[in-house]
Amino acid sequence: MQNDSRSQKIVDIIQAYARRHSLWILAYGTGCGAIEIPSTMTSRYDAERLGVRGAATPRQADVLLITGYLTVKTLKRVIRVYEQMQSPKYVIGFGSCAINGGMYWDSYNTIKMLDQYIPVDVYISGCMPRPEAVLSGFGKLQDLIKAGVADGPKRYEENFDWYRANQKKIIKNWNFADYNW
Amino acid sequence: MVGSPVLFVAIPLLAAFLIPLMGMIWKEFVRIIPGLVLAYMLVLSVSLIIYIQSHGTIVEVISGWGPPVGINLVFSPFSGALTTLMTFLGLLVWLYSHKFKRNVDYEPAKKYFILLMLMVTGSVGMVLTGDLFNMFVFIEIVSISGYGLTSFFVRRDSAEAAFKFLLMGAFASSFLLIGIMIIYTQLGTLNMAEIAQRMPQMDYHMKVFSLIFILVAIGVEAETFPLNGWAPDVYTQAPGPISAAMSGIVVKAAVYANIRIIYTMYDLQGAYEYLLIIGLITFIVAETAALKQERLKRMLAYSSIGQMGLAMIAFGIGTKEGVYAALFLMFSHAIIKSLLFFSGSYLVYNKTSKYIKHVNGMGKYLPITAFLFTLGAFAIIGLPPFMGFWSKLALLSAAADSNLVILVAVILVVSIVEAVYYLRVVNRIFFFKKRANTKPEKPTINAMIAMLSLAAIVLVIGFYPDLVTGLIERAADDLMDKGRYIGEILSKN
Amino acid sequence: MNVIFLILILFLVGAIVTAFAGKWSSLLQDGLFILAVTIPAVLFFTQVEMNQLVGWTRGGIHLELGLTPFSYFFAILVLLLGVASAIYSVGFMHGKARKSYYYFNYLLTIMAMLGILFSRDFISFFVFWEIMTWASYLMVVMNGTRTQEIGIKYFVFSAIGAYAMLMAIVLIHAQTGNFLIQDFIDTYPSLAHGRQILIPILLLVGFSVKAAVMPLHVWAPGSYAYSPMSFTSVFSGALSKMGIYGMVIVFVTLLSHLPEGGLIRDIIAWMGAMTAVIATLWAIAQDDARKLLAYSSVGQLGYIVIAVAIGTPMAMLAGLFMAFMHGLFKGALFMVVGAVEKQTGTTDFTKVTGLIRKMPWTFLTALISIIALAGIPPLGGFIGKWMLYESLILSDHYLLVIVAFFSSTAAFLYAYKFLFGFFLGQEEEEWADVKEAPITMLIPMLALAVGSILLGAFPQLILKPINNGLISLGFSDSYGKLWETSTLFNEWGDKVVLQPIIYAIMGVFLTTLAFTYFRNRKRTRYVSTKDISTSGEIPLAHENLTFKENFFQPFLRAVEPVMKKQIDWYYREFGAGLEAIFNFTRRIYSGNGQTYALYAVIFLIVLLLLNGNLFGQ
Amino acid sequence: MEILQYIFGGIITFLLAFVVGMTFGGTRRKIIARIQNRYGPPIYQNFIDAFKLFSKTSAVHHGAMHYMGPAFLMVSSVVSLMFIPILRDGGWFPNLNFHGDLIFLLYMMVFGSLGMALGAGQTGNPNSAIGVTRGLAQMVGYEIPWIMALVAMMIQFHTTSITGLMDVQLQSGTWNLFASPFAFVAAILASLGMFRYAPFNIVGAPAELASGPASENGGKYLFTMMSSHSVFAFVKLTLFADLFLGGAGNLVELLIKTFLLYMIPVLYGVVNPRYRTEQAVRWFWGWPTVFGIIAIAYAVWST
Amino acid sequence: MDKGKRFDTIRARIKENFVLSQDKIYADKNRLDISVSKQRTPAILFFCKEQLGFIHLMHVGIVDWIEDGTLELVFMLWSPTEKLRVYIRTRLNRENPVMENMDMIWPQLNTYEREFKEMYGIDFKGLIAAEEFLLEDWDGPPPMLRDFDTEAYAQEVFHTRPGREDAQDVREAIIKRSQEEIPDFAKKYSRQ
Repeated sequence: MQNDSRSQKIVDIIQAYARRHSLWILAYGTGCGAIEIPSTMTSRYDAERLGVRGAATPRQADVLLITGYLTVKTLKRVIRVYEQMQSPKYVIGFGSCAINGGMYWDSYNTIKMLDQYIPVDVYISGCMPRPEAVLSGFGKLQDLIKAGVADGPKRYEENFDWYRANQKKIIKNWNFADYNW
Repeated sequence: MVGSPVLFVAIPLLAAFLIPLMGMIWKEFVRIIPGLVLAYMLVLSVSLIIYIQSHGTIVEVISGWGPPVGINLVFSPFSGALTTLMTFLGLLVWLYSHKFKRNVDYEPAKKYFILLMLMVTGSVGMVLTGDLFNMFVFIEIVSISGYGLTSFFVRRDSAEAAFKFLLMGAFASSFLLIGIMIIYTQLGTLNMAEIAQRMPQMDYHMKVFSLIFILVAIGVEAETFPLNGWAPDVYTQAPGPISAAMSGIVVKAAVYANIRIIYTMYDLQGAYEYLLIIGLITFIVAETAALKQERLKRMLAYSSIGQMGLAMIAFGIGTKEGVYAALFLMFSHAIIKSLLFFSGSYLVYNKTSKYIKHVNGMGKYLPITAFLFTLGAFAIIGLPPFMGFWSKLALLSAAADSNLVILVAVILVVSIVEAVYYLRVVNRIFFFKKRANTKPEKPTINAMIAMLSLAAIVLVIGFYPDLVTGLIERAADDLMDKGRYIGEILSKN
Repeated sequence: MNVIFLILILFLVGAIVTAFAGKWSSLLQDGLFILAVTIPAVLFFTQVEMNQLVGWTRGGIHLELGLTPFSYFFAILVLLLGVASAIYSVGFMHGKARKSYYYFNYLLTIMAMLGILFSRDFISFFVFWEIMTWASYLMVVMNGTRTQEIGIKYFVFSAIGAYAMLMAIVLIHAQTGNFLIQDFIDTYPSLAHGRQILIPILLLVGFSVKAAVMPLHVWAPGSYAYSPMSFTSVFSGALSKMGIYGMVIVFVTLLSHLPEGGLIRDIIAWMGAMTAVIATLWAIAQDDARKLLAYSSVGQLGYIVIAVAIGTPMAMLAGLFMAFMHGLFKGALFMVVGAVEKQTGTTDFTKVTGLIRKMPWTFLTALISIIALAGIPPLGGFIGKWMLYESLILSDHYLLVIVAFFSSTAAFLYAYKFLFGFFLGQEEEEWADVKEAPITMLIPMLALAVGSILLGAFPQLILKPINNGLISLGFSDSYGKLWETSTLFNEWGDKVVLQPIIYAIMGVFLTTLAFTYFRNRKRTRYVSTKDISTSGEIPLAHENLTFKENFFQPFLRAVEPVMKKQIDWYYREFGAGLEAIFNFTRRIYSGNGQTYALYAVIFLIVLLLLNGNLFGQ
Repeated sequence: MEILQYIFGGIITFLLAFVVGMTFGGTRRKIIARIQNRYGPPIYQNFIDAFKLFSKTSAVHHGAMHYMGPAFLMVSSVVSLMFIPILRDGGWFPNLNFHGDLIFLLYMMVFGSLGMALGAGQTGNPNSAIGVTRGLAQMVGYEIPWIMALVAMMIQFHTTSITGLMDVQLQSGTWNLFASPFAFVAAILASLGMFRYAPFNIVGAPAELASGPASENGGKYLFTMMSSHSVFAFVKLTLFADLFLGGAGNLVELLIKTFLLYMIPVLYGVVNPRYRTEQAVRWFWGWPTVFGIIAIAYAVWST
Repeated sequence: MDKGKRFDTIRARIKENFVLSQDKIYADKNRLDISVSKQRTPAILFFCKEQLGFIHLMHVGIVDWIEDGTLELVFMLWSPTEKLRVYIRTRLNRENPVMENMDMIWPQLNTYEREFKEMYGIDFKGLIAAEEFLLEDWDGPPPMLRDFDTEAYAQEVFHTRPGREDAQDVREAIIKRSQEEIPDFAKKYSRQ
């Protein structure tokens, strides 16, 4: 393929279409939100008709679904998983715990704002959000992809130092390797 | 003629008497004289062998009484070959024990060499004599010197072994005497040639009885199956070189006597089958018994018995090929087993118990000795290209030619057992860790020369068997030709 | 002096000189060692004339040496592996104990193998056979581990084989009066029927031991595993083929005259098939590379035995071609194990992992050889397998096809285990500073691997010598027929079409795909093997995530009933029983003088009682 | 010119195989969805997924074998495809079939799996290795009935070539499905394992092994794997159609036959849970093998 | 046998073996409560397990008696043969909570001890813990002690999202609707 701008444009359109209609999710089921995923995926709401489908490992996934609160301990894992995912990749924060800590607002080991640590594209509010809300969240993500503003990896890359500083602020023993971002 | 066969008996006997006398002059004479005597005997026998090739068998009449009345000594290709072998081994035993006995006091050394000389005298005499009663006398000489040498290390076990030997020897003597008595009463002669000539006249039952008594008697010395109980003990307890001499010299002489009696004196076909069966049983029992032995020299003793069993099988086949194989087996066994006894003695040198486990790891400390033992083991298993292979091949070939397929199979199967116990020792020598309480002892230079010369023979004959096959073939011809033997002796009249 | 003698004597002298040269200089010793292998090899390929007989006499026995086209083919294998492994040995034995011992036995083994191939009479055949046996025995026990068990087992089985052969030889001598092979072959059709059956069976037993056919194979796994790897590549690659060599001669020259020949062939073929299956299953269960390859060797020899036992023209070609291929790839694989052992000190799969980036060339050798072993197109292994199946189907041995195919499929399991075990998987801290094997070890390995590829593209390079050899044995010209029956080797001039086509397609697609990936090369970055999906868990540097233990547990569970008892077990019980009996015979010698005296008296009495029957009238 | 035609034909064949394989995959997803009372993704969903995977912008690799693993898989599919007769009379779809190509195909099919397995191995992911061992075990399992079926046909029709078997069917006028029904049953039962759909999806086993060998492969690797699996499915289906259903005279016939054949593993899988590995292996050594033996006996009897 | 009698026997047996002068023993319907000093705890636990058949460690509770300046550990044992419970209480100094490691008596005690160590800062002498148990990367004070101010800690460490302007306090809204007083204990948490 040449670097022809017109053909590139067509390719871009197809790419965007493919990306938003094939969202393979990696559900990081930390809290009570994990229970909403099955009902979203199965017969009643059937997210697969939108191209949403479970992925087994971070390498294959497009969307990281954080379904609930994250403790310091789990945040470590989430960061690792996020960094293992391959661009383009999206993050959906799921439920009020991911947004502002929710009922764990004063907990000594639950993070309050997910987007301080990894770039979040869509938050789905609710405690917990029902499958309808989840589906609408996916719809929102598709819109964002179409608009070209779901550029998490780019933000992460650009503000990497800031993200890393935030992460390191609460993860005191940064004992896993930096995977040459 | 360079010398007389009489010298073979006279000189060592004289030396035996001279050793203590000369020892009074200079102690070293005790150690030197036997060597000189044996060397002379070796030269003599070789030259006689060369002589008889052109001039035929020498029959030496003693003190003018011609056969069948007097005693005669026969140096035929058969007995000559054995004599050469024996004197050669005797020389090597002397060479080996010359320094071996250096750390032994003068008195024991004196006794040792006197008895060794007597042993050689008796063995050579057994082979050379043409008179049955004379043979009895020589057997007694050998036995008595054997008792003495067995108990050379004055220990409880040695004494016990010597006593067993004595016990069996006594039985053997009396049986032999009975056998000779029967023959003498029936035929009125003790000359072997004349006995052979007159044998057809003898009453069948008397013939069989006499043969049985003689076979059982000589069977004791020749280590045939139920009569060889003394052998393992004696071999274990006697000094290493004496074990070699026992298996290389004494037993060979006894087998010779056995064969001479069956082949020449008697005309019973069943005797061959007897040899075959008893040889086979001896072989199987000895080899299988050797497998589970815990002492090295005892194991070698059983192996020795087994090899003698093989030789008897070969004689029992009764064809010329069989005799050839048997003689080849005896020759190679004498050489190889001496090598094994010589080197094995050093591998378990300073342990009175001589357990097999004491050879562990000796390959690192005594590389040459260990190598020579390995060579001997490989040779006696019958691995080509060593000497043992050719003799075993001759045996199997002879058996197969006589259509004894089962015999071939049995011999081969039992040979596997033999291979197993030898290789177990070899593995121990080279690949096990040395036990903490064993101290390797370096062989003296004499012993080394003795072992190396044996090893050289094993290798050279292995690569070039033609060196001895001609000689053995002539000896076999000689044994098979009964009429000529009788004729040659009786013509000396 | 004839050049055949010269070659053998050069080996012998070389062995002795090399063994003693170590006293002065290690380097000199290495040099002499390589010279001692290469000079005779060069002499062999340049000076030895085909079908020329040299006779001489030993111990009153007429002996003959000479080279036939059939043994020429095996000699190629022996010398190829011999030289390659010799060069490898220099690197492998560097700094190891018992170097002189090793060189001595190595040269003797090669000499003995060549001697076997030169032998035109049974005695020199047997002599060289036994030299080969004890020299290789000394190699098996060289490491000093489990000598009493492995070494003795090897020797006992070799002795069973050798003595069976010796028995056959003396029986032959009884029939023909001499030991010449050709004379026997000529007189064979006129022998009594019993002998006609007995002699080939005894010979086959002898050869089956070296070819590790089923009930006689139990020595092989241990012996292959415990001898030094550099020697095992010859041991498994070439030495075991001596059994095949003998078998083929027996099949072609003797059994073809026998009415029951077909039955015996079928039995042997089935024994080979069982060997292939059982050995493959056991290979899968191994956790030690040496043992895995050892069992694999037994299994592969099983195929070869199937092929040569079937004995149709194509099967014979297939068997011998597979024999050659097996020499190449198994030789290389044992060298790989040796290299890994040299660099890491262990051959245990559960310990060593992730060497691919440390030892890339070794891995490449292993990869190519494993592909050849598994019989995956387009390497040479496939051609052998293809010919085997084709010939089995054409000769209506359908069940054998299934059995052979099953074990060939099961071979993928251990093939993968081998590659995965050493080279793939997590890269561990423990092996972080492992270096690539020295160049002297790499070159022979890679040369053998290249040989596998070469024979994949141009199988006729070796099929023609095989065919010439078979013709010289009195076999029909099967090479020409191959073109008629099959288009796999569709001939364009003298080229093989199919294989290049496959190579071409594979090449094109691999390049395309590689290009596609490399276009985005800057976005494709290397990450360590710790950076894997572990459900978020973060493996620490010392944690080993590699899956190694019970590698094929589910499969082994499925085949558990077959593998409950090894044949080994029966032999062990049998051996234990024998030893118990022998212990009893030992008790006969009670050590008690009275008993012995009693024996003497009883013996006398028995003889006297028996006298009439004993000596006959 | 002939060569050019071959190359062009090869490309066409590849595209056909790709499209058909992908569409069949999408159909399968749809069917499964409908059986589960879902609406399901569109039939072309697989194309979208594939394109998305292809357009992933970043990729990592764990080393050369990981990098090449999916490529090996692709090469294996393509080479196998080249040796499969697509239509009876060839036409636009040339093939390189030859005498004895069945055996060749059997081995060629393994090549890719083994290459992929090596790639999976180098990732160091324990799940990958476990998946590989399971896959290999299962392969040994289904290979027995499969070989029995093939051998039965070889006995019956005395040929080891695919075109040969097709010619036999053309001449006799009956499909091998009827001429050797037991072989067909055995082969179809074996094909359940070959397609690795439930209950034999023990290799990928999403909930246990995190997709097994593929677990470290994303983006383009996964794209390559996916497309070669699709091509491979087409290869297998066409092979079955050729062997048992008399091949196809034209494309429509081919599509119908392959689709029907494809439905067997799909529908069997939908209603079954997953076996354990040894259960799967033993399953193949149960009834399928019995059918294989019957097939051989029938073949021997009928010739 | 009557339950009370069985308690008496157990109590008697414990008393036989342990001098419980400063410890008090009392029994209610179902359980025997024993308070012992921390030095004697391992011995009495072992005794109960080996001699009295209380082989099952049901649970280990901990109470932070901030007023007394002590931490109380409650070992709850169960005897499957007697069908009785024994509670063994021991108190540690809150300022310097040190105790012997006891996981050789019940291996599962190891888990409790690791948790107490992280959450309450109790130092079990000789406890071998492979790694951090619940609180990874924690360098603050033991968070379960009552004087640990979790809200302040959270404010300090985590980024908090500012609330919405129209956000209401849930309790206040409820109170406003139901016309009830806020209970005293809850006042602290109300946004005044």
